[in-house]
Amino acid sequence: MFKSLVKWARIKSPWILHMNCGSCNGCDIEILAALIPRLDAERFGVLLKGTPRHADVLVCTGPVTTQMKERLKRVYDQMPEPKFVVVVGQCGSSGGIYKGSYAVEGGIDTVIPVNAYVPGCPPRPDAIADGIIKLLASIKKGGKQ
Amino acid sequence: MTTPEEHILEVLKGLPVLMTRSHRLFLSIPREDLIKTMNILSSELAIQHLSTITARDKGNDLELLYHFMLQGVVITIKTTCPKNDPTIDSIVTIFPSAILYEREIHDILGIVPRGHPDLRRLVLPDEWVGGYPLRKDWKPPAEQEAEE
Amino acid sequence: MKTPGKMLPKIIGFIFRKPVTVRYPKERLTPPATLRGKMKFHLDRCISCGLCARDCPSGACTMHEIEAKKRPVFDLDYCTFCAQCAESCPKDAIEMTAEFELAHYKKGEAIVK
Amino acid sequence: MGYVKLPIGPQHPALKEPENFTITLDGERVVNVDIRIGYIHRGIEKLMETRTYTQNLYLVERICGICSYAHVYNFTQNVEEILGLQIPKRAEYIRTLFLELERLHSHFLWLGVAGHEIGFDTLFMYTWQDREVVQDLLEMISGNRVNYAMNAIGGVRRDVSQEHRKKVLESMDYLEKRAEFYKNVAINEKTILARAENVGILKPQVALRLTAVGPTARASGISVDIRKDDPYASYLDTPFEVITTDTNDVLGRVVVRVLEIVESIKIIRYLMEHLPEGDILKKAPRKIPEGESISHTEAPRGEDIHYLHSNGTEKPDRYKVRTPTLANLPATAEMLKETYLADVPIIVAAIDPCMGCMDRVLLLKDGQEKPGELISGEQLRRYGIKWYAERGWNA
Amino acid sequence: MERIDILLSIVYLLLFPGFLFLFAFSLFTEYLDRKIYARIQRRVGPPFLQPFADLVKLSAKEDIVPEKAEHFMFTAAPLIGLAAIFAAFLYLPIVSTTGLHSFNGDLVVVLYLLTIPTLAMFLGGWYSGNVFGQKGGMRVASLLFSYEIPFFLALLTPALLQGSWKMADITRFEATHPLEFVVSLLGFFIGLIALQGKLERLPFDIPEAETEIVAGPLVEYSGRRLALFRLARDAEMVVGAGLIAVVFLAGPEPILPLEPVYLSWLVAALVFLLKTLFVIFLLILLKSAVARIRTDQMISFAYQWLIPLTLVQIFIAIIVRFFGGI
Repeated sequence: MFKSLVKWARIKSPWILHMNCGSCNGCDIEILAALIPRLDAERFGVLLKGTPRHADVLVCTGPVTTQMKERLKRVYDQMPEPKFVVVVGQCGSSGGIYKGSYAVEGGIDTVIPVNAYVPGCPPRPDAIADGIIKLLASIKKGGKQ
Repeated sequence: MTTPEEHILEVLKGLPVLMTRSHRLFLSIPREDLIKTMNILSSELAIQHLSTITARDKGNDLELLYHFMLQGVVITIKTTCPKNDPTIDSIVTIFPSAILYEREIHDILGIVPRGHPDLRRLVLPDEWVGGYPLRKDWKPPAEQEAEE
Repeated sequence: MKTPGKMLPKIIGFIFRKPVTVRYPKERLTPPATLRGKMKFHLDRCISCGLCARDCPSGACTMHEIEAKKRPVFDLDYCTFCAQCAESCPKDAIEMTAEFELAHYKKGEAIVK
Repeated sequence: MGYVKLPIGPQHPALKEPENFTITLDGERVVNVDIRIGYIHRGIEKLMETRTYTQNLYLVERICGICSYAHVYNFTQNVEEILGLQIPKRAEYIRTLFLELERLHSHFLWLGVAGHEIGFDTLFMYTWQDREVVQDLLEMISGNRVNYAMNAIGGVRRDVSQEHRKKVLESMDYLEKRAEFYKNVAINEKTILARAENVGILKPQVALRLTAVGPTARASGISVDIRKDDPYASYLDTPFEVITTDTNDVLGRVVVRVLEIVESIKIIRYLMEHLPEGDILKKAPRKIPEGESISHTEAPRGEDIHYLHSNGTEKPDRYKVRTPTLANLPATAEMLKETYLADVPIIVAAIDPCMGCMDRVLLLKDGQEKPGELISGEQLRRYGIKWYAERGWNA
Repeated sequence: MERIDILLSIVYLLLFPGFLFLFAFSLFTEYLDRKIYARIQRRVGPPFLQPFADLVKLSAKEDIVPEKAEHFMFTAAPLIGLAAIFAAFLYLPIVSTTGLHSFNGDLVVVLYLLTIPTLAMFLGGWYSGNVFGQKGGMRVASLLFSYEIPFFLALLTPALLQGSWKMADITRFEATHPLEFVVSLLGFFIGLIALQGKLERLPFDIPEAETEIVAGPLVEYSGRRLALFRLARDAEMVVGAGLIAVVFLAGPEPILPLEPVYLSWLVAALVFLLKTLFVIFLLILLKSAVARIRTDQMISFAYQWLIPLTLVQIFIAIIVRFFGGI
């Protein structure tokens, strides 16, 4: 009983921490645009938090520059379990257009495990909301506890 | 009324100024004359706006382009320094905003501005050892290692 | 006059008015027809010229030999949705659709052939 | 308790992008600022040398997601200048339309961010909701909300239809009303004034000496606007005014941006009413002859200057970008001195920093004009690295 | 008879209007706060059970105590804060004019108990070992006096008018003398503003200004302890608003003599709740249309405006009382 209550709470209250690992800002403003009245992500219980200690879902953008690699890892480690990672945008998924540059690692998943990808450059805010919904659906089905 | 271009051409009379189109002036000088030219720009033309400094690899030489703006006219001062002696006089004392741009070219192309007050490692991560990425003969660190 | 709470009289009424929120996913915004979403590939029109792969800025479009025919394969994890491939294609074999909900769980899941 | 060093960034809610401002505090007062940029250096300039001009169209767009169009515009203008290609008039107008729509969306975005920085979330929600109107227009015409992929070398890729025109004009009426509303709020709301008036002072002489650009400079009474000084696109045809204020503070920067919204709306109306008929695209060769070209535009944040050197192949030989935020940084360091900690976010936000732009080449900027004032920059930096390692906080 | 009394006491303490009720009501006010805030911003806002979900989720999360933190204080701080709030709540006269442990001077006790969460916040931030937490803690401490003084003084007005330090007496007096509210109107608004400062809500959310010092004292808190802090914050809002409702708006009065007696208690509680919600509503409105001010501005605002105005209010109260009262 208690377990299912916790699961329910987890799905109802995904607090997100947004981290830019070298993206062009396009995705970052679109993530914020998912919070504004037009889509209002707070309907799903999403709150944008400033510190990794409070967050459940790490929303990453960008191809991970050499400088951000260590910091991304550290922020991820600071988040309390259970934690989830959503990648927004093509450069975060794979390095995309920056692939081959000397200064990028090429994708968030080269550094930390990723739970969901949202393709697009940048994706529409509804596509980002769709990514969050799909992530929550996977938590509901079981997935990572 | 004289246009800004005419005014500049008037002041810089006698120097090989090239005008590629309206609002674009180019002037090539040897690197020894750099400070002298900068002083002319600063005092006689009262230019304060240094847009940026571009540096590029020409093969054996490194070319520096100082882009200034005066009333919408872009004046570009060109100078070169050889690759085996990549030094140039710093213009920070004349144009304080050059502090950033000189560090940038120092970092990505290894040009040393002499007299720059603060030349810390500034391009790339602090632990970067891979050389100057914007030089043409540069290879990514992984490839460099493979060759060795 | 310069007072705090200047906006309040204008906005207090919003408490009782309907919010402007579109209740995604129940309601949906209608994307414009020009939206560059997931591409659609018409195999029958393709002449295996490879122009799409040459112009792709991010390496999303690569040429593969499938069933004895060279044809492009698009990996959406790389794609910038710039539609340059559609433009480069001399036979209009690539078409952009307005489908944009492409979130997925594993890399390489979103592939258009 | 003596001096405290507070690292703002690289991962910090005030900065939507990773940068690091190490601020030395005496109580609540800022004693010194050390700005460290370059966390999102992606090596774009080098990358551009390995890509063809067609591919670079999209790469250059992704220097920055907010002022992406200004970058593409500069790139295409450079290439066309070397080619000697005169693009059709209609394409020119559509490009100008996009430049102005981008300014609109960027300024609305900025208003919201500024509101957010001073804790005024209601303002943030409102301006961003209005920004959606602009975003809808951009999406309707170009097919994407942020990186429009609108330009091709030789023109634009998508046309503006009659329907689009009508929609744009309708939206402008709405936005004009909203701009008026925000202006009233900005100059009358006491709590905003408390945070914006006489904060982040930048004197005109200092602004000139440190080459501040864009709205930052114009708020210090310097009338500099590339659109007027060196008209590009169709700005020669369009009537508009350069907005300046002489308050030199954050409030002035707010007012300049709000009034620029109004000017942009005027320009867009003019463009839509005088849109010429004709082609939108001219065919351009893939190989660009040898040459060099400089292009600068007035991006929403200020002067954005690009330099292109081509060598007769399909790929550029050297491409250099200098973005407005970089030019504004020395001025920011100046503005931050002797302020309160609470003012740091709004002052930084007031230049509308766009780190994505700035970091395509990596830079390390030390805010100290005179090193060794407190402790030397190098020590400070070492200390910062050690500090991060010890605390394990976000470093 | 005695047994029933004990049973009633237990019910009072644990169920209604004790801990469980306060717990539920605090979560409800948080919901209300976020919902109305959202509606003003033209958004839909969170679903009804959102605060509860947040709480459950946080309780079930991994609980990290940073290495740099002082373990004992870091852990104890949220508990101290929450305990003080719950204790304060018990003294409020809710179901009847008396409250559970009504005595002369209970107003002062409640005021002091309400100070403790602030101190707990300071301690939690200070011992978290994080520079943002310490900065936030410093801000909490340095702002304490700028709102505590006007808050205390403003809440004194009705006590002065009536001449008693007992909340039950004050509410009774107010119920019979409605004019008293007019006399202490200024005090009511000062109390509201000071309460906003106490709760660290806009425009006074300086200690946890997100864009400056991330989350202030709460920066290192996660999981259970964060949940406790959030609950304490919500409960503080309820108790603070309740206190203002009691002191200025006559709390549960007028009490109708209904039969059986618990029916009249229920009505009284309902009246009290409505008054509390009204105060909370005013707090939300205040939050929605202002920007955050600075530390120095807040301190000078408190000393230039709030405190002198409170003194004026007290002066008025004394004069009114001197000339024979209302």
